[in-house]
Amino acid sequence: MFGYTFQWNQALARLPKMLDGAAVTMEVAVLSMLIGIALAVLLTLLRLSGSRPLKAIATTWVEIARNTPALFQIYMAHFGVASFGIHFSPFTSLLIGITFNNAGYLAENFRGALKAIPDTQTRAGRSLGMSQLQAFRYIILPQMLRIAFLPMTNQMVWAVLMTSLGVTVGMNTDLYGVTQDLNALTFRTFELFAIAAVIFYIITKIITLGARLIASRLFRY
Amino acid sequence: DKLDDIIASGTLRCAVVLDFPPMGMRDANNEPIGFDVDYCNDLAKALGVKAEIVETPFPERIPALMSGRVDVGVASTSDTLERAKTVGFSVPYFAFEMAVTANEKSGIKSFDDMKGHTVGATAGTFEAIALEKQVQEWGTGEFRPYQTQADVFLALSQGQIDATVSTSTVAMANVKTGNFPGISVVGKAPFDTDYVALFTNRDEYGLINYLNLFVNQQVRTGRYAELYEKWVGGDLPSLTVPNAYR
Amino acid sequence: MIEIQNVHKSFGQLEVLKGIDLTVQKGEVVTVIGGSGSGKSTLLTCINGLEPIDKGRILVDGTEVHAKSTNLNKLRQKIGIVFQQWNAFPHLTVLENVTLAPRKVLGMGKAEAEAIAEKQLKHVGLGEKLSTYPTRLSGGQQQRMAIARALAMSPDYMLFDEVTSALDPQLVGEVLETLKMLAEEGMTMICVTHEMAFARDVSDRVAYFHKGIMAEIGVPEQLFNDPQHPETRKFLASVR
Amino acid sequence: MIEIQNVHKSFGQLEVLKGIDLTVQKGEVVTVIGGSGSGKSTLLTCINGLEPIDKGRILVDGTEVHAKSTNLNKLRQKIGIVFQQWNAFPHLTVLENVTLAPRKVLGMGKAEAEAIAEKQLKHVGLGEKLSTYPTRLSGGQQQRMAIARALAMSPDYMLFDEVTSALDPQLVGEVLETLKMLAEEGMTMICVTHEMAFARDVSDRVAYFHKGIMAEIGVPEQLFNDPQHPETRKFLASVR
Amino acid sequence: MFHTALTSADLIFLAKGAGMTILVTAISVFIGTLLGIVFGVLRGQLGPIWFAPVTFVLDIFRSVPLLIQLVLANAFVGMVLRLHISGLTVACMVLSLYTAAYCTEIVRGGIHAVPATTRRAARSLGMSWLQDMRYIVLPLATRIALPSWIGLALGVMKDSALVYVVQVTELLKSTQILITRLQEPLFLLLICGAFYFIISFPLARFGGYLEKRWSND
Ligand SMILES: Nc1ncnc2c1ncn2[C@@H]1O[C@H](COP(=O)(O)OP(=O)(O)OP(=O)(O)O)[C@@H](O)[C@H]1O
Ligand SMILES: Nc1ncnc2c1ncn2[C@@H]1O[C@H](COP(=O)(O)OP(=O)(O)OP(=O)(O)O)[C@@H](O)[C@H]1O
Ligand SMILES: [Mg+2]
Ligand SMILES: [Mg+2]
Repeated sequence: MFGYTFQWNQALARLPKMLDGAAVTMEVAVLSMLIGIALAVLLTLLRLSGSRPLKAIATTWVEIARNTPALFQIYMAHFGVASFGIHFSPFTSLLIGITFNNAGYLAENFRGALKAIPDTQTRAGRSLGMSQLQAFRYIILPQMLRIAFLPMTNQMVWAVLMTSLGVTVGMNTDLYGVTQDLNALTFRTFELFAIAAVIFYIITKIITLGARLIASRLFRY
Repeated sequence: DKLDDIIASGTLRCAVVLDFPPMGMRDANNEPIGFDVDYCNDLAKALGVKAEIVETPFPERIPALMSGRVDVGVASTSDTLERAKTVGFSVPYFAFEMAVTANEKSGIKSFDDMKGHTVGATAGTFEAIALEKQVQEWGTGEFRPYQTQADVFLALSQGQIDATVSTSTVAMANVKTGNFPGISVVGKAPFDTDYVALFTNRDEYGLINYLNLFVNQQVRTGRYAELYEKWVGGDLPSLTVPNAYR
Repeated sequence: MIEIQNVHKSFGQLEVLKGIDLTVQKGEVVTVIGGSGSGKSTLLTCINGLEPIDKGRILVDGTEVHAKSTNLNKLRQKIGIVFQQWNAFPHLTVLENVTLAPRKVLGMGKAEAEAIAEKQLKHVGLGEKLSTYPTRLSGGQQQRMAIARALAMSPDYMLFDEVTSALDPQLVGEVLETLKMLAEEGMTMICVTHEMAFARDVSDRVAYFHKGIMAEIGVPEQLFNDPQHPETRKFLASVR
Repeated sequence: MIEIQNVHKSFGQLEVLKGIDLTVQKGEVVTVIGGSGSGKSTLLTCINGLEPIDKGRILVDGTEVHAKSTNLNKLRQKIGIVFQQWNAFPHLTVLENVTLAPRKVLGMGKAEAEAIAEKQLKHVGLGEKLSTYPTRLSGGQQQRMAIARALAMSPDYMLFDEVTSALDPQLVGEVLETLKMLAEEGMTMICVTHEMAFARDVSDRVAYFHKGIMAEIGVPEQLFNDPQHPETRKFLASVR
Repeated sequence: MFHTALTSADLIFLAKGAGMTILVTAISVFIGTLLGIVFGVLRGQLGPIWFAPVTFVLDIFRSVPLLIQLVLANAFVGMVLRLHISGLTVACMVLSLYTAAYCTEIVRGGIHAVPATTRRAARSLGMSWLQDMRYIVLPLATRIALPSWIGLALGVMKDSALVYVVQVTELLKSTQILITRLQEPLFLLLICGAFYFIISFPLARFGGYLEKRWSND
């Protein structure tokens, strides 16, 4: 039917290597999410703070993250900042790029979620003697994370997909990087990338299903 | 067969990589020039047809051939056995020596000095594959493949990597541009010579046969030496392997 | 003792409190009535320092609430407040709602906090609902939970701001019963309310607010049966 | 004339209409009363073909509504319907709400459609609100607009489905007045309602629905004063 | 402030790259939106079960890195189908479907948000399905969907930075080429980032403004 002979076994023989790559991909994605969430909470706090310069820093971060390509952010983290003599390994550059992106998008989600929480909640906490920070930590934050849970799941999926951009900064241990290396060896472009696509698809499905499971466990109210 | 088709159509379409000086590049007027370009023109002349240069980046070479966008690849393609499962190679028409280029700050003076350093090369090339293997053998240091030759030299001049292995021709050409301050070619890499071959579809025996004879004729008539002198210069690498048929 | 002395408070152009003077003795129950926007809620939020004031001062057991040196978080531990809108923390169970502040603010251990919480929840009639989430509770139950939550901090004073206004009529009774019980136990309370019968029954004194001024204050019999101020008369006529 | 003959209708397992027979003459006003879920709304949506039926047939001026060959869009032009929920088109002004169908469905010119629309809007007392957006209207005004919108198609029949149920009590009157006016002008109407006084005043006949069956039908005096069916008696007792 | 070797010819080169970015985005968003509307409406008509196969296929476009989609499409078209198709075409095809995958959800959500009772009212005035769609659903759904759609279009613009893998020289690739020649990575990257930002930021703000305005009334 096609003028091309598929050689799936050739490509499938490399599956173990690709799965190793998938593990690295997950490692980057999970790390970037964990750090990203922490930073996003921090950015949210900065944006809530009365201080103008702090607000400006947070807003700038969020807007740059949301309004420039992720590829640009990652490329910048490697080749851009190197102009200041700061060198990051490909892994670190990729992690920084994705984390920067995650934090920006998540901070925006958190802001939307905060709007949905009435400020009487903080008042109620404060009048029980809690400090501003305690009220945020114990009352606002958990509710915010719940409202933002679905967007967070989507961001996690994007984080996984974004790891594929690591090749532009010399990353070759993640799933995409491994696949590209194998392709250079064998020229079985279609088969190899098709397998990579399937692995990515499965990963994202596991994430969305897992998130649903976690949500049903975590949010019983 | 394809050979007939080419002669009948009156044009030979060659896949050439144009960001790989001096094998393929563009002059000030954006016209393709380089060793591979001349080689394609010679081939067309031998066939009695017109040459058409199709710019094809490294990863695009095989898809371009498969989709029939080109007839022959004259694209500095290493003739590995893996790849030969997919395309048909002629006998080698060129051979690269591998050279080490280092950032002067790194203090690397030879191939062996690279041990323990962060090194890089263009993803998917012969030298990248060999260098990555070497780094693994050394067991220390780090290997980074970048997407383009340009990124490799950018990373090298920024000091993100300390050294790279590339074909000596490319290394010379890049250092000569002056675009990358602080780097210099420091020696040869003891890798196998990288023989590169013309390629076409695997089952086009007639054409492959013709290509083999053409390469042979280029050497016999001295045209190979002439082109080498024009684009590269220096000692003419031998295209034959002692005690081997091909 | 809560001493409110010549308190003025504006929101932007709008002067909401125009010099309020009021002293509430230990064990006393004072109800505050008055038209919408007369500044009743604002006064309560000033007493526990949620809002700054512009002039005058408020002393709680001799500590000036709005002095710079006052540790407000500490002060608020002895002033419980319950608002009109139910402010249950929706992500916590009823028990967790009540133990949160004792644990995080007072640094109580889990077991101790839960013992206190259970006691207070039983007190307000929610002993069966410990592990329910507030969204499953009726409005009246949520308000009673909010009261238990405030009581769990063992406050010396309780402020109630129209705690029954947002409730369906059939739920009002259960909450008022709870307040009555507290009053009978001797808690010092300031209750803003629209429930005149409750005010008459429970209060030691009733204050009538009108446009930022405390127009009149007196024992219930006097204020309800023989109001002095013409605005008080108008108001009482309108709510009957 | 609307002829409903042995109409059956189920949603999945649930049989909602279990053989309804009813003929409404030109100029007649029939009100339908009955408990929640008895199938009143369903019957109306079957009459103008918004819902398919399982058995029986419905004829409007001799045209079978659920026949394959029937052009429903055409048929619906002569049957106006107004629902319980206000169904204003929020992106259009009051005038545009009313002119939309005449222009797009009947192909009327703008001027002509607006003339008709203004007439109908004045008729229902919204002559002043032509360029207002519906979100600015009260619920009662929105319902009257919906009536004008249906009337602008010059329907021969009007179906009303509890048009006052979602309204605040003080707005009910103005809408019922409008219906009364229509009835007096001789419009053929089927009104589903919970307003017994209205049903008694305006209807030629009143039908009582019970669990998908038309348990009883008769002139208002008879049905309200001397109900035959035990369920009717129960129902009337409950709503009084 | 900066001393740069950037020439006006280089600026034109960058502008061309930017033009390519905008071209690819415009084509893909246009086709993708049309497809998204068709799919979104179809999904509403057919119901989730009958539409499941399409949902599955569209979901793939949201679950696989765009880079892989591009490489695969290119390999498939070139090596398997052996069609002579330019990289630009492949890029637009992939990005269109990518857009369609997200747009379908947006359209579905928009239509879903139009109350069934409002549509019923339209139909009972004698409007046909098409008239209902045209005069009632379209304007109402647009209000709901437009802010997300703007976000999607901007997302596609940013993601179009990846089409370099199929040999389309768009803005970021042009920047990389210039970096090779001029060796001023930071400066050039800043120009490139500023370009994306200048297009994206105001539009994103506008989307946010619309969302706020329309959610109020
Ligand atoms: N945070 C605020 N910012 C601006 N104005 C406010 C604020 N809080 C209250 N106000 C205004 O202050 C005035 C008094 O409000 P307050 O809530 O104290 O009245 P109230 O007596 O409690 O009325 P109600 O019986 O309606 O609760 C009102 O006009 C109100 O609009
Ligand atoms: N689209 C539908 N799908 C499934 N069930 C429906 C649907 N519409 C109505 N029903 C069910 O059919 C039954 C009759 O509904 P209908 O709306 O006709 O009752 P009704 O007499 O109008 O009641 P009410 O006075 O509450 O409006 C109810 O049990 C309802 O749940
Ligand atoms: Mg108040
Ligand atoms: Mg009904």
